Amino acid sequence: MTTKVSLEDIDLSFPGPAGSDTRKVIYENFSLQIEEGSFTVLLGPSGCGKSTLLNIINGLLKPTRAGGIVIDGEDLRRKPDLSRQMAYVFQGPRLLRWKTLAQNARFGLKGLGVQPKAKWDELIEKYFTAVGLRDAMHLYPHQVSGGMRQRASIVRAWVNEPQILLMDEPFSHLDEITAAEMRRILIDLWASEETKRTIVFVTHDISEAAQLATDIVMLTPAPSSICLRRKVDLAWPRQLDSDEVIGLEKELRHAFAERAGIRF
Amino acid sequence: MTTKVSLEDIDLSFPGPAGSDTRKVIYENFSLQIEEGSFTVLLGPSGCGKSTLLNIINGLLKPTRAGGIVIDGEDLRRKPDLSRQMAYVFQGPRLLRWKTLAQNARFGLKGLGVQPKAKWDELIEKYFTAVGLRDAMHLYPHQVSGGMRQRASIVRAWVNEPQILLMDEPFSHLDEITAAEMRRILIDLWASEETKRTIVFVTHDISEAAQLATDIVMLTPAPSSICLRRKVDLAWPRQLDSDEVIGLEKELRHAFAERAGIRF
Amino acid sequence: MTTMSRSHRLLLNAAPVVVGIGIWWALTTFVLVQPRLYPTPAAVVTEIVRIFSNEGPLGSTYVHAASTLMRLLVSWALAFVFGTLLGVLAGRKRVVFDFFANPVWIAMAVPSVVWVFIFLVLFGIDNIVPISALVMLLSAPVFLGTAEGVRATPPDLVEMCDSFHVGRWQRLVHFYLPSIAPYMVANARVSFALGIRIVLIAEVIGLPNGVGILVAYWSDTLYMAPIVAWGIILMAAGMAIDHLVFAPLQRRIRQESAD
Amino acid sequence: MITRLTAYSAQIASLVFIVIVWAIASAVVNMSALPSPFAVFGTLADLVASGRAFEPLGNTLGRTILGFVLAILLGTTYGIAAALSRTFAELTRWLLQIAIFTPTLILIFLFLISLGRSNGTIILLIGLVVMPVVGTYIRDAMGDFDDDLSGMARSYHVGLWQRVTGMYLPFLIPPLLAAGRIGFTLSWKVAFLSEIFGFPNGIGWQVKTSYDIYNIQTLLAWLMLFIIVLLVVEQLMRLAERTFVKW
Amino acid sequence: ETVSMTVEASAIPAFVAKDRGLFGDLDVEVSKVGYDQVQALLVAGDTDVAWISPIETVQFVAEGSDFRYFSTAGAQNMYNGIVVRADEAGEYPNVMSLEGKRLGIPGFGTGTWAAFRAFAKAYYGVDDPTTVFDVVTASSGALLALVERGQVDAALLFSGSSAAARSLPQFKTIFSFTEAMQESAGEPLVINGAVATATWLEENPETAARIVAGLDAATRWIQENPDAFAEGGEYADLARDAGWLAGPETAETVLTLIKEGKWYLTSDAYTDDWIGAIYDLLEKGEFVETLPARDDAFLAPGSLPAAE
Ligand SMILES: Nc1ncnc2c1ncn2[C@@H]1O[C@H](COP(=O)(O)OP(=O)(O)OP(=O)(O)O)[C@@H](O)[C@H]1O
Ligand SMILES: Nc1ncnc2c1ncn2[C@@H]1O[C@H](COP(=O)(O)OP(=O)(O)OP(=O)(O)O)[C@@H](O)[C@H]1O
Ligand SMILES: [Mg+2]
Ligand SMILES: [Mg+2]
Repeated sequence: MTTKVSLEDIDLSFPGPAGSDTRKVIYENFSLQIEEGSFTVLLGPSGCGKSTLLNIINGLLKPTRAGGIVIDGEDLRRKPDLSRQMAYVFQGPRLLRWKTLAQNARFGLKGLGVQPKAKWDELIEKYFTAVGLRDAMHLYPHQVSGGMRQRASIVRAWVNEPQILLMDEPFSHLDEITAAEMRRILIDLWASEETKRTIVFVTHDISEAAQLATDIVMLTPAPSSICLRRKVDLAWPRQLDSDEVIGLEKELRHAFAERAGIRF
Repeated sequence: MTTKVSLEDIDLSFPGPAGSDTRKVIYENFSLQIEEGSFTVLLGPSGCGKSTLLNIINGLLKPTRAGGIVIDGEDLRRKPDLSRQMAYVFQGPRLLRWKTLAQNARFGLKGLGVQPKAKWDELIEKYFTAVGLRDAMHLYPHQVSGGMRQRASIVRAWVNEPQILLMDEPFSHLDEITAAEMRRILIDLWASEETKRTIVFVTHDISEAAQLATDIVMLTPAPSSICLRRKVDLAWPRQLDSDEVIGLEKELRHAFAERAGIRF
Repeated sequence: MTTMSRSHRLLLNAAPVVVGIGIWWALTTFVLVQPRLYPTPAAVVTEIVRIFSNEGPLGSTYVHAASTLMRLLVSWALAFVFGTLLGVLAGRKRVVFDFFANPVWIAMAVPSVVWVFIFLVLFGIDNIVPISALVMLLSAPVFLGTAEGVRATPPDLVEMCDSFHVGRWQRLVHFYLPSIAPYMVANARVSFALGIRIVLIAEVIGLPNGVGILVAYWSDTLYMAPIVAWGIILMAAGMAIDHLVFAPLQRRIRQESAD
Repeated sequence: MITRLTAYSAQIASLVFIVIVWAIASAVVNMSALPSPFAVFGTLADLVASGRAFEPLGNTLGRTILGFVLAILLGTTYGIAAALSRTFAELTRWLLQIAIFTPTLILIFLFLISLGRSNGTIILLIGLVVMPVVGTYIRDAMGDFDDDLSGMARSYHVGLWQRVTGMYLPFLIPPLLAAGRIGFTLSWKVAFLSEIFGFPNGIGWQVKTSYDIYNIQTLLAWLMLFIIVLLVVEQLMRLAERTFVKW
Repeated sequence: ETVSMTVEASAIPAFVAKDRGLFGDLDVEVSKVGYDQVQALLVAGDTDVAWISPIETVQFVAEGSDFRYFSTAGAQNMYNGIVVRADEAGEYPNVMSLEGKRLGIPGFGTGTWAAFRAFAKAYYGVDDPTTVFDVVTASSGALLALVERGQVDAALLFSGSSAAARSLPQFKTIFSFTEAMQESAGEPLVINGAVATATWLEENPETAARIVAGLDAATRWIQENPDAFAEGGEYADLARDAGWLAGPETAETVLTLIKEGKWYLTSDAYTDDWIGAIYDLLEKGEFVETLPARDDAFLAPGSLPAAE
């Protein structure tokens, strides 16, 4: 198995509250390898640095001190174009309010520029239909519900059918049925024959993690380190009430409470 | 049991896509009674009108056509001050970016004006500590994670210890442990001896519904109607893996898929 | 964004200005040799020195400068208060905006000279003339900017305020003002600059004192050097105030509202 | 539709109010310094009916519009460039400040004398005077641009052209409309002032000659012509706002 | 080649000469600008012939310019002067009766004020008018309003506004430059006239002569056809720009003066006596510290070749 994304000795801290001189350390000497073709799920308590990690992989946040981000064996800082093969679903929808949902997706397509222009309309239609927004794709963001906005922002990433897909709590505002359907499409996309796609997926929902992951990475509260890392070797579609899935959930829940849990 | 909030024959529609003259009907002849002291959970597919319903109850959206919103037996339109006894946790955090988390909570306290001023500091401290944000309460929204912002917006509502608490997917960005803790505090607040509080709670998470509700209301896709309404007679704390809770979840999941389910 | 060293920044700031002065010098020394109309940089500097040593026609230069400054400050402050208050109202209620839209538009578009023409025949020679003309002109952009800012406040936050029954005053002070603070500082900045630019025009037409009278004097006798000198002094004063007062203010507000 | 109607009546109400105040004041004062609105509108009707109104109006309006377009183009380009490139912002910082703070009167004087009295001079002058106002407005509005969205654009490698046309310009439409309003009036004023201070045609010149001979009635008639044109422009701006700002 | 001639709106003979082809085959480009701009353009060398007052020409020459006033052809009589309210005119028989009163002037840098100072010194022995009158400045249009409203007792006016004041019933002119000079020296004083640089005149004497001839012809034509300048006439637009048609009374006054030949002069008035009268005034009025030689400011009458 080759490594697709590799973080090597990352340091990252944020300025503390205004006035104080202290910095809040999020990562110190942090390393993480993500394998090509894996579906890696990041778990961790709220505020531990999951979104921050995706931002680092995407090249949006630069680690404070040296330490490398290596994509396909090359340094991201030296070749920022490497991140063109990534599409990112942010924690908030981040839609342009002056564009319809479909135009927002188009905006991302034009930006990354990995899909041939001739296919854009077809792709947009396909994915909006898939997520159940066919009828709403020509509405403006303020005209649709929170969950619909979230789905539109997912479509913006999916239409690129990217090599690396970064997703930050993408289904958090969706009802179970919609979310289940979305997961099914996501797995299809990931497993599609042509290429080996890599997915890095942040969630706070342990059963979602158990349903999707081939790799699980669990983080501790900041300063963050990896407190659990395991492979999951189950086929799809996974049965929610199968023993393996329930067993995995239990294990994760336990680990989470023990090692990543936060004390109030 | 007395009725606390009563919607009577509500009509509501939104303008369709720009250019077209059609309107999207969300509610037509819709009625709903919410009992005093109940913990009513609203379930329904994404985009069906759950947030819209909370906005109507809070008086933020006016139904298109006549039809009343009655609080404590009095018409909300004639006495808008009735909504002072409500505090609303919105679907997004909606924090003022120029105020710290604590100042944001204070802003809500001042607004509703139901708590004596002398108690403000104490209340703010108490609830921020409860949700695990004691150390972060003097940070600005952009300095904290998505889940922390969400918790701060919950505190802004809770500090008012309101008669009616409206919550729209409040725990959607929280990890399981944090969410479980939040639910525990919420139940405490709801069950506190002094007053009978009424909670209207929107979620898309069926097991969360099963853990919290005394009353469940399930909506169909827009134009919305109630497709399931039942009481839940279980004590707290409910065991996640008790037969009753699992049975309830199964029932809800089934109803949801059957009656509220959406076809892609 | 990469941070630049202070000296590097100053270098970048000053370079084009230095080049500009060089071109000015070359033009007036070699091409347009007519010191009365096209003064050289040196001639202008001499005039600036004379102005600062309180030399000049029509009495004390300092008295003229002081009265101009006073007029500018008074009218700017009045305009800012009026413009902001009406602007907040208008940003919230479309009807208020519609009611004021045309008068504001007129107030702003009619040049200061014309206001002065009209006020002068109505009120006679009085300080109220340039001040009211300036207030007219300066409050209009403040009004529009504020209304714009208020309207740009995110509707979901307005809804939040409604939901929490946030009162009038609190809403103004803690919600509208901070959310339009960047607009307000920008307004203050813009209207002050505008004021500096047009205070002269308001004075040229008719007042017993003020820099405008001096400029009119020099323009009547066709000497450009003192006029350019006054232009540079006013410009420098404007830039200094902008630099020392408004810029730090704007930086602070931006920081506080940073995303 | 109903809201459109109330909007129009509110807009008209203020104008009616002003005219009424004016009529009463002129009746009270009763001197040539304040002619009654009826007399003024009578003169205006004469100007229009005899066709004498159009040449000065055309002169002033033509210069204003050309100068304004120049200023908007320069200002928007500057504003976006300054928001995007730190070096550019620093290079132009002092120049812009100088342009902002130089008294207009002095600029008019210098330009008319050194570049000659041509339409080109005035258009250039308008462009130069109005550009920094539009430019700072746009630059500052760009500073308010949502960081989350910028992050999104970077993540999707959205190119410069795309970012400008797809994100910044639409985001800038409301501030551009506001800047447009301010910029247009400013352009108009510069054209007008140049006419008053030495360019012998256009409405400014007419106003100045009427004033010199103490004919306030004609002065106000020209002014009314000018105001009516402005109100038409304002309505056009509103139309633009309704067409462009849908979100 | 073309001759450029820059004038202000009141120089109607120049426009008429151009329009009626009175300059013959000489190609004259006549452009109209504001009063102040005329001087600036001549100083800047942007025009060949400009329209400037003889008094200011002397001032420029004293300051080192090589300007020459070369003819009174088409020059306008200087009715500029002091105006009071008609109902108080009885109290002010002459300028000195305004002592201690409030006098509005158009600006301390203006030629009108400079001329008034010379007059005050030469005729009334007043060193500094500001010590005798309570002087305030305002633009000319405002001055009339101020007089009407009683905010000033009298106003010193120039060009268009003095013509307006002459004819408006609520005002009365109690002093005008040309009448005062006519009375004491027997010569009129004019607002303006043709001025060029000495160099240009030396190089183009023929051209200058033809310009003078054209302006003379135009002036005579104007005197014979005053109706062309009335409302509806051929040149009503020119008259309107010059402020003659501001009201029926103004038009009446100006057209009458034109008919009587008192509004515009021809080159016949340009004599040694006329120049002498001006020099006399400037000398007694201590107008500038050292007066330039006459020939440096005024082209000697008769020195232009006769135009064919
Ligand atoms: N301002 C608006 N203009 C037009 N349509 C709107 C507007 N606001 C909401 N809608 C429509 O109303 C419907 C209900 O929206 P609402 O936000 O209530 O959904 P919801 O049930 O809360 O969904 P979710 O679970 O995704 O948040 C949606 O289909 C949406 O498109
Ligand atoms: N711009 C910033 N300035 C200061 N601190 C920041 C900033 N951005 C993030 N942080 C801090 O970094 C930590 C990690 O933030 P991050 O958004 O990565 O959390 P997360 O794991 O995604 O949490 P959640 O599940 O709640 O979204 C938080 O404690 C937050 O306070
Ligand atoms: Mg996060
Ligand atoms: Mg919702």
